Amino acid sequence: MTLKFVIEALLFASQKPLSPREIAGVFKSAAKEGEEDELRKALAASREAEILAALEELTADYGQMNRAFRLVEQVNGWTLVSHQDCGPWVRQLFPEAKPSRLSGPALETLAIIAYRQPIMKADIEAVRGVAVDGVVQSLLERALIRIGGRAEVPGRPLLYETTQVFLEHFGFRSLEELPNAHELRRLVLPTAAIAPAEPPVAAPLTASTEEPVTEPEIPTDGPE
Amino acid sequence: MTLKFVIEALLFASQKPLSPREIAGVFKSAAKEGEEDELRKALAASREAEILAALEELTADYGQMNRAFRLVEQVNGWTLVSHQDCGPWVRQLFPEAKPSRLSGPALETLAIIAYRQPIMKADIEAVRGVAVDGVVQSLLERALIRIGGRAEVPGRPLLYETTQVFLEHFGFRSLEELPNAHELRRLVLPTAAIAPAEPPVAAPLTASTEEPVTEPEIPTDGPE
Amino acid sequence: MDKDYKVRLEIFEGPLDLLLYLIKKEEVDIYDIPIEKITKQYLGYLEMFKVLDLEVAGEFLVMAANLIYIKSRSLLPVDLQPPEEAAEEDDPRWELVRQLLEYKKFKDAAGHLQIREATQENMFVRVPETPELAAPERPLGEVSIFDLIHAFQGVLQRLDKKEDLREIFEENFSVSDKIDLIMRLTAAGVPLKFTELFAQAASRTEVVVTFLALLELIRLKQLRVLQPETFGEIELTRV
Repeated sequence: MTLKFVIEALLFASQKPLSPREIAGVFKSAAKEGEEDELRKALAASREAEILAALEELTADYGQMNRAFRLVEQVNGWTLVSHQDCGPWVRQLFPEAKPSRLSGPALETLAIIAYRQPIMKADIEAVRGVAVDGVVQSLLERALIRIGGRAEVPGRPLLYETTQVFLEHFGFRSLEELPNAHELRRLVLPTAAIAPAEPPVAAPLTASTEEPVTEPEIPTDGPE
Repeated sequence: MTLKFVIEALLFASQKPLSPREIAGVFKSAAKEGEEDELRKALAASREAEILAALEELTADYGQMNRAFRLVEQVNGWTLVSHQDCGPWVRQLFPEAKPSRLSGPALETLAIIAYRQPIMKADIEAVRGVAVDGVVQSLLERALIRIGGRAEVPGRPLLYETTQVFLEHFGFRSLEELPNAHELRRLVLPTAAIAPAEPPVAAPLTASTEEPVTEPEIPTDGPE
Repeated sequence: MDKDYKVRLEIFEGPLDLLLYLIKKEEVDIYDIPIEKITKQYLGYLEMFKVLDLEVAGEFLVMAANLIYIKSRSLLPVDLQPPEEAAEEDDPRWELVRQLLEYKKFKDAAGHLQIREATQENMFVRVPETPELAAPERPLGEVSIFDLIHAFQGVLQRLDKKEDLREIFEENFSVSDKIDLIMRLTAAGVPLKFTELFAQAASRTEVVVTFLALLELIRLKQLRVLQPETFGEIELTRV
């Protein structure tokens, strides 16, 4: 029985992602339980780097075997997931999970926060052109975003940023994994008028659309 | 993508054992969701026998691959389990779950009930040669056995039978899987002195999944 | 051993268990038990339990009496033994042998159960977390904001090659102009390819403004964005 074999069993039975550190902890406590056992002693001596190497080997194994599951590293550890192509069927096992789909406006708002965090509500509204109170509230409730501080502008409005739940929800390990994170963060977007930055690139949205687009005005109050 | 591939993903993601019938149900509801999809339609046409064959193929696959997990059929469906050799380590993930092994007397009593159910206490005692009140009580408390009715003999004593928890505890799919079931069920048992010429007829409180064991028994004197 | 403490006898599960143990230890034939020898040993064990101050269940004493009875009967001359119908059952040991055999079978069955229990105890059923299926789910073929941004970024990158990263602020594009343009381009009901929309854009600024116009039209539900194939070309159509 090898390190890799035991790690596979652990990943298999675990109800949450496992980090190399947690796996090392498992080896240590199993060795404490059976001190005379050679294999337990040997595994307890595994370094985290070795465990990580075994995890990477397993990831490669599953890829090659063309099986309906994958080993992926998430923000809080490694976990086995079913293949994304099987989503339409796997989803049927969790009928209660269906209503938790994010709405279009929520997704848009989340995208803006993700790329421009920390960001105040007025700036989100400047980009989206509509009030976002309801959407921000629902994102907060889902713990996809959180309050990350206050902006150093008049009124000291709250700043929003994404959370670990956000990363897990989309399967990112870090914000660096956001598509084109680097480029998009530098993109000049419209900001609320109070921002002392460069003039916004986009001209006011005064087009012939039915819905009036509220242009952000001079010092808006941050969320209370 | 094949039937086997999708079934593997389902087993992988499911939080409970899956029967071929449930898998067929998943295929049907996925097809309802996306009616134009050819693959969904094709899978929805799978018969339960085909699904069962795929499950058996997967079981064989995992055995051959020498991996740290197995596919097993339990009383309520098919489920993935970690390899038994890895138990000492996997157990560390569940520190609150202490192994609850049955005592010798409990195992003996349970074996007698399992093979001869429904059975009254006096008949268990006739085989074991000792009183079993305490043991029967603790088996009832652990839900490994239950009261299945009353024997149609003077005093109408309670009859005991095993439960689904019993099957799960020992990993049996059904009572047919008990070792030497055929031979042991037909044993002529020493029975308690009160037993009439006829074997006790179960008056089930709940529907028994097993046929009552019927074989002629010669009334014999049990040890007093 | 502490005198005040009575140890419940757990070594043998009952008198039958002790008898089986003795038969095995003495390597005697269970069908032809040397009753005198086994009885002597059995009583010896009971004596030992007493010396050790172990609590002995009543059943052990009942069996002792039974053994002594069988022994006394087998010692009688044949013509003094009580008559029995079947010759086979003449042997006073028969009932005991039958009982031992039955008990042994269930004791063995209990042993099988114990092995199974130990195996089961080491196998852990996979109970995964509820998978995160909810988020990326969207109607077939429609794309998310991330896909859009991704596509947008592709346009910017292509532009960067031509344009040398200059930002031309004095250019006179407004989002409303671009909204008008997109509405005109999609008026015929023909899908407009995402790359085509940006093909004429001359500067980075124009691309940004065009993109913001696009977002606004999607938000106002004037446009539908479709991606017929995964990673394929994104198309825009009028709602």
